[in-house]
Amino acid sequence: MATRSLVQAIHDGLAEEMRADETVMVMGEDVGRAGGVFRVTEGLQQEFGPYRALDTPLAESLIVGAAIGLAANGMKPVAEIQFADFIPPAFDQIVSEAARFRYRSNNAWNCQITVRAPYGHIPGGALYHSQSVEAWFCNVPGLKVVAPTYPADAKGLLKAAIRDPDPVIFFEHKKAYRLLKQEVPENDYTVPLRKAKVHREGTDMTVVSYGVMLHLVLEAAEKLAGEHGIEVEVVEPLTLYPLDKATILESARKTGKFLVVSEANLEGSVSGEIASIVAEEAFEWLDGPVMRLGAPNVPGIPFAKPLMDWYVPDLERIQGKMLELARY
Amino acid sequence: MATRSLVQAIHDGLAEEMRADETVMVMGEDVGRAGGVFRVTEGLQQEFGPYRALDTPLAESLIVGAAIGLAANGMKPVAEIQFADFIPPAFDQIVSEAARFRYRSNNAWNCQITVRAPYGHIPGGALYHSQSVEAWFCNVPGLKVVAPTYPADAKGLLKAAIRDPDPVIFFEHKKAYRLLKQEVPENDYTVPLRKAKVHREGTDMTVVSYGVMLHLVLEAAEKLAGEHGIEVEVVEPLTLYPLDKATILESARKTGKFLVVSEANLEGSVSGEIASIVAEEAFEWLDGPVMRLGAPNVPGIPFAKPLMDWYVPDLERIQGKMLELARY
Amino acid sequence: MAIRETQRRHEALGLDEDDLLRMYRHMLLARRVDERMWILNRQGKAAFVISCQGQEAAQVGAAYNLRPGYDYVYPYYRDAGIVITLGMTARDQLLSLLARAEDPNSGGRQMPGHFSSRELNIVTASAPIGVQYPQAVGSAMAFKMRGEDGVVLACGGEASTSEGDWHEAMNFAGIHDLPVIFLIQNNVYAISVPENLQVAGRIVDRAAGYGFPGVEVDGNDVLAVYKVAKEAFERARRGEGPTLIEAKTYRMTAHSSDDDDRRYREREEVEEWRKKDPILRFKQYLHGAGVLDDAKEREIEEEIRAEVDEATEYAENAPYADPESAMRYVYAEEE
Amino acid sequence: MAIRETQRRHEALGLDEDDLLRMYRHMLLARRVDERMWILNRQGKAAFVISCQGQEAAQVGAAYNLRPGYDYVYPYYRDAGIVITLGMTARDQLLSLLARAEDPNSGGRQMPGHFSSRELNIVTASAPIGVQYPQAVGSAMAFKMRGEDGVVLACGGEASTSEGDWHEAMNFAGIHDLPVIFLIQNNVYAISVPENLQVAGRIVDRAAGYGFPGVEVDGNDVLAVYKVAKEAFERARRGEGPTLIEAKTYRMTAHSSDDDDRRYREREEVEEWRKKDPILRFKQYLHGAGVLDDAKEREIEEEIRAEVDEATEYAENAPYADPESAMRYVYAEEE
Ligand SMILES: Cc1ncc(C[n+]2csc(CCOP(=O)(O)OP(=O)(O)O)c2C)c(N)n1
Ligand SMILES: Cc1ncc(C[n+]2csc(CCOP(=O)(O)OP(=O)(O)O)c2C)c(N)n1
Ligand SMILES: [Mg+2]
Ligand SMILES: [Mg+2]
Repeated sequence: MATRSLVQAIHDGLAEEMRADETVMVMGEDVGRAGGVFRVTEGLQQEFGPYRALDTPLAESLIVGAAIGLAANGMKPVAEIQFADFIPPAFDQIVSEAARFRYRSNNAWNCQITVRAPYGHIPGGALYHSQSVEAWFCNVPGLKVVAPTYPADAKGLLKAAIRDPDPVIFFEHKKAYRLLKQEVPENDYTVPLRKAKVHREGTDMTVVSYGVMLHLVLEAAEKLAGEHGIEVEVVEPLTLYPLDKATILESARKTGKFLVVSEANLEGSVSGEIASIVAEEAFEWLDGPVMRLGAPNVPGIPFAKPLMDWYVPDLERIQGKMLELARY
Repeated sequence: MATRSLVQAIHDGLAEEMRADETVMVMGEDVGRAGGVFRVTEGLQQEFGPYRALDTPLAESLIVGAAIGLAANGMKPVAEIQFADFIPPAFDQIVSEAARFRYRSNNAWNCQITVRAPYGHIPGGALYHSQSVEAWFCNVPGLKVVAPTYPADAKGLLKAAIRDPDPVIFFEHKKAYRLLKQEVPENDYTVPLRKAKVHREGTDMTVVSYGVMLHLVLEAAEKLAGEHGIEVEVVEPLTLYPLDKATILESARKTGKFLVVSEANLEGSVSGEIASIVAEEAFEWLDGPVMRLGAPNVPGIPFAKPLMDWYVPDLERIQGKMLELARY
Repeated sequence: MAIRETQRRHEALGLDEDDLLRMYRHMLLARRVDERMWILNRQGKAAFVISCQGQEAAQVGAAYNLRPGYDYVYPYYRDAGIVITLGMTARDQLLSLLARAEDPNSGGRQMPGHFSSRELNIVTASAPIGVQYPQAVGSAMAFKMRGEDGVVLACGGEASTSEGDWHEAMNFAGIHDLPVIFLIQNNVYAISVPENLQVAGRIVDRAAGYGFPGVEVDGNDVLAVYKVAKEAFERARRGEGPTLIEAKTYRMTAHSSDDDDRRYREREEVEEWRKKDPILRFKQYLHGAGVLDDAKEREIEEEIRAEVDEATEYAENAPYADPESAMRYVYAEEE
Repeated sequence: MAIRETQRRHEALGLDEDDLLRMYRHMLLARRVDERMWILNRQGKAAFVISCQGQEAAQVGAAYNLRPGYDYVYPYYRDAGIVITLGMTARDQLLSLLARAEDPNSGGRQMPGHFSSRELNIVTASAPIGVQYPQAVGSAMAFKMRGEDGVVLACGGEASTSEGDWHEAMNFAGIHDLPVIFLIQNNVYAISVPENLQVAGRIVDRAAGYGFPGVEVDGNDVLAVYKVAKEAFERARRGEGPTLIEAKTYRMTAHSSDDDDRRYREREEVEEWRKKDPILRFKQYLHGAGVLDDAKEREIEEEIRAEVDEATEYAENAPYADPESAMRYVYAEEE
């Protein structure tokens, strides 16, 4: 075991996969010589050369499109989009192409690519370096959308993603990159795709969350236990699409109270899908409304710090919402 | 009053707005000389010339981007995306740009454009001429997403969209284009954005639907009334984003049973948002689970007719689901 | 005299009579299948037709340089001539037209013209225009990384060059001297939009801006296309990088069976181009070169008609996929 | 002799001494504001800095041709020199840097460098690279449709030409002979990625492929830039269509305050380019031309320093917007 931050764990996962399989490569803007703007790919070009750690032109559609073509011809590319905010130019290649290679060719072709994208709010990030854009991809069959929070999960999921024969969109929360360190196994392991994780068992309510909000939810859960004797079960989807309905429903049916917390602007976010699954399939078990907490429906997180702080749900608001549901 | 199909009503709405305001223009692939592949813009180039009915190159990002720039310099462009399936190349211009002009400039700039896109299944349409892609835009503050079904609503909403100072994405169901005719007012009128419509009053359950599915839902509602004495309230959102929560909630609270039907692949569709609003804010009134009916989670509607027919919810399945909920 | 000159033309290209007849057959088969598809459409049996008619020379001339199953190909929806040259059959085309389970492209899931063959390295195609180009340069990069001499052929109409994807791919190809050939079939129209509203300047001139050669060629002259493509393939195999080929041609049919081209182009123009029909032209060459005579011509026509008849019958009788099979292959299935 | 020659240079361009001093002031103000921003960043007062240093000549030389509030401008994030030439002040820059409510660009919502002014026709800018180009040609089309002689200036770094949007806009501009000028400031790097991995061939050569002129210019020579831009503006105003200008220059700072350029470029290279500093160069010209002497130079420095000091103090004391104001202006508000 080694103690690793999220950014280190992802780096290690990449490096290990590249060592183990010479068809694995990374590509994107600044990922080569400079080692990535977040330093996720640091050292990879030195170790694997300028092609397997490829500095691409500033062209996201090309990055994903070329990754698809590389995969069609025997490679396993991990394409980096420098910020999730800049994934829209690659949207067509992801949703119309990568997601459909297998289906449209009736299983003859597949598309083994991983697209990594740092997302989420970060001080100074503002409208175009802070977004949580995962919902765009969570209505696109053929894709898997992964958003881990903890280093060990992230490494195992990244390895699973790279080895998965279908395309995986891999969201990494920028603010979580260096937020904490964790023991991360050094032996080869994967964490399964399409499986949610119960971080904390509880009987009084279920809270589903991911990213930096998950950290706050877990903190709030401890507080609620200590201060109010309320035991909260905390579930992290890990794969946001397709959702692991079984785990979510099992928890909802057990606790009877259900809340989803994410930092995405609320209307149309993944929280809606999670909530509606519960509303439909755990209805008989519900002791209160299915609640959601998210960011306001504005086009982006403002640059000015007071505005950003106001925009993103904080511990107090999360705890308040949990109490509201507990007391319902 | 004149009897008009959906495609005619939209044509008329465009022509009238262009006559009334010389800054209104249409642009897109084949919209000029040929009058559009669905003939929505027929005759407009003859009447308004090659610029106000502009045949653009095959470049959707350009189409929307240029529309934004035209709007920034005094025009009111209505950009056509030939099929909603081909909107992804314009995704960045829509979600990162048009949606944010006002917000990011602190109200100094606005972006008065309308983006029209024919969507939905149609025989022979297959994977790339049949999609219901509205959910992609229903998590993007700054946009309004409109999807009318009936000719008179469509004309009034299109006029409202063109006159609205902010960007509106206007989805038109291809199969509804010529499905029926309706009396459409000839005087100038608008239908308000952001307001849902109750098509049919009922006390036993609420069904929310839009597009061709709405036609089937209304048919099923009549059958249920006749055959089972079940009175279904049918609500059409008209604006899919931001949703008219008040109308939806009022109906849900009145009937206590709630179903959403759309032809989009279910997971991550707009149905989730609608259902979760009800699950959260009408919980106390609910007499049964919040149900959803949609298309299966596969990457597109197959070309072979038997597969297409199987894919899209039909009258029988819709009626079955409604009965299931009624009997709950 | 005329004969000797034309002979010199194909001989100079290293093509023998068998080659010429094979090319002719490919072109003719593509044409006859296409004509049959329109008939089936008019009969209400086929929901959608999109044609290669008029572009067979550009397609076969270029594709004749491919090594099937080794080089990679990204055809566009009119490229029946390319996939037939690679080995697809009339039956394959008809199965696809009628959306039967056995359709090798997609099992009836996709519209006709969305070609795919894992064995032939025909990468599964789709409808969004231009998406193939970044993919094509990616596949070319893989060849380069492995030090193989594979070449990627990336195809599209003139309007496909208007999409950003085309440019991004051209740039990447130029930066890394990738073994890729961009074959643009400029058939003057994009549905209704004429070239002058589609393309600023000349497509062929764009290559220079990316630092590699661009060649314009008469797309209705199969040998001319073969020649420039051959040079491009050799260049690519030598590791010298990409080539852009602009084949000037004409779409002889409406855009598709859903289109009515009388709305936007004059009949006279279409008739003018009919005279330049690439099959007619190649036939004249073959007659002139003594490779074809009337008897042989009829014989080939007969063979092809039989092939198309058989294919039609087979396809009409072939079953659709099970409706529930629409759920399959969204993701890899567990073994 | 030296004096006469240099005089001839600006005189030939129709610039008088006032023009020269104005240009010099704009360049110097842009530089001094930029330097101040880095200091505030190091002091922990400013979250993010993105610099114009090294590119002031390209910016001011081009922008000096604009008619503020009439022509349209799509600047990119380094274009402090352009917006200052148009009339933005040091105070505006500092308010933006410190994200205060009064920031004219966005009220503190956007990062610094995302310029916007309704009055000056500076169209609200954003972070995604390349999106401005299709918008710019749209604005140019509006001028053309109304028969006005307005010109649109569309700006970006060399890497912005790699995005599809750039190409789509170039093509549209060429098709319709639009009054738009593409000003590409080629500063050799895109964050860490050097030009040779970014651009195939030469950017300037691309214009020919779209049927309009491309001009390369020494981007560190303000008069040279002014000259080619002047010709481009005149061309556009005469209705003769677009021009592409590639200004060769260098990014003298790291990409931004978040970047450490020692990871990817040699100090020697940076030092070499420091010697070609466009402000130094213009200063020498002005001394040579007798427009500037040491006293005048110091005077201007003093004035500018005072302006920047005042701006800093003002901005530091200016309030943030109300947090809840983050909810406003998603859509038009009812009056
Ligand atoms: C991204 C996208 N936009 C629009 C369309 C609709 N469409 C299909 S073919 C076509 C014209 C293509 O013209 P061109 O590239 O010249 O090829 P041609 O059909 O003339 O051979 C259009 C607009 C599409 N398929 N994809
Ligand atoms: C679409 C998009 N992708 C990536 C980025 C991140 N990014 C910001 S600036 C930059 C480099 C731009 O280089 P260039 O265009 O040469 O301008 P320069 O900064 O050198 O002036 C990158 C990659 C972005 N802002 N937008
Ligand atoms: Mg064409
Ligand atoms: Mg640069």
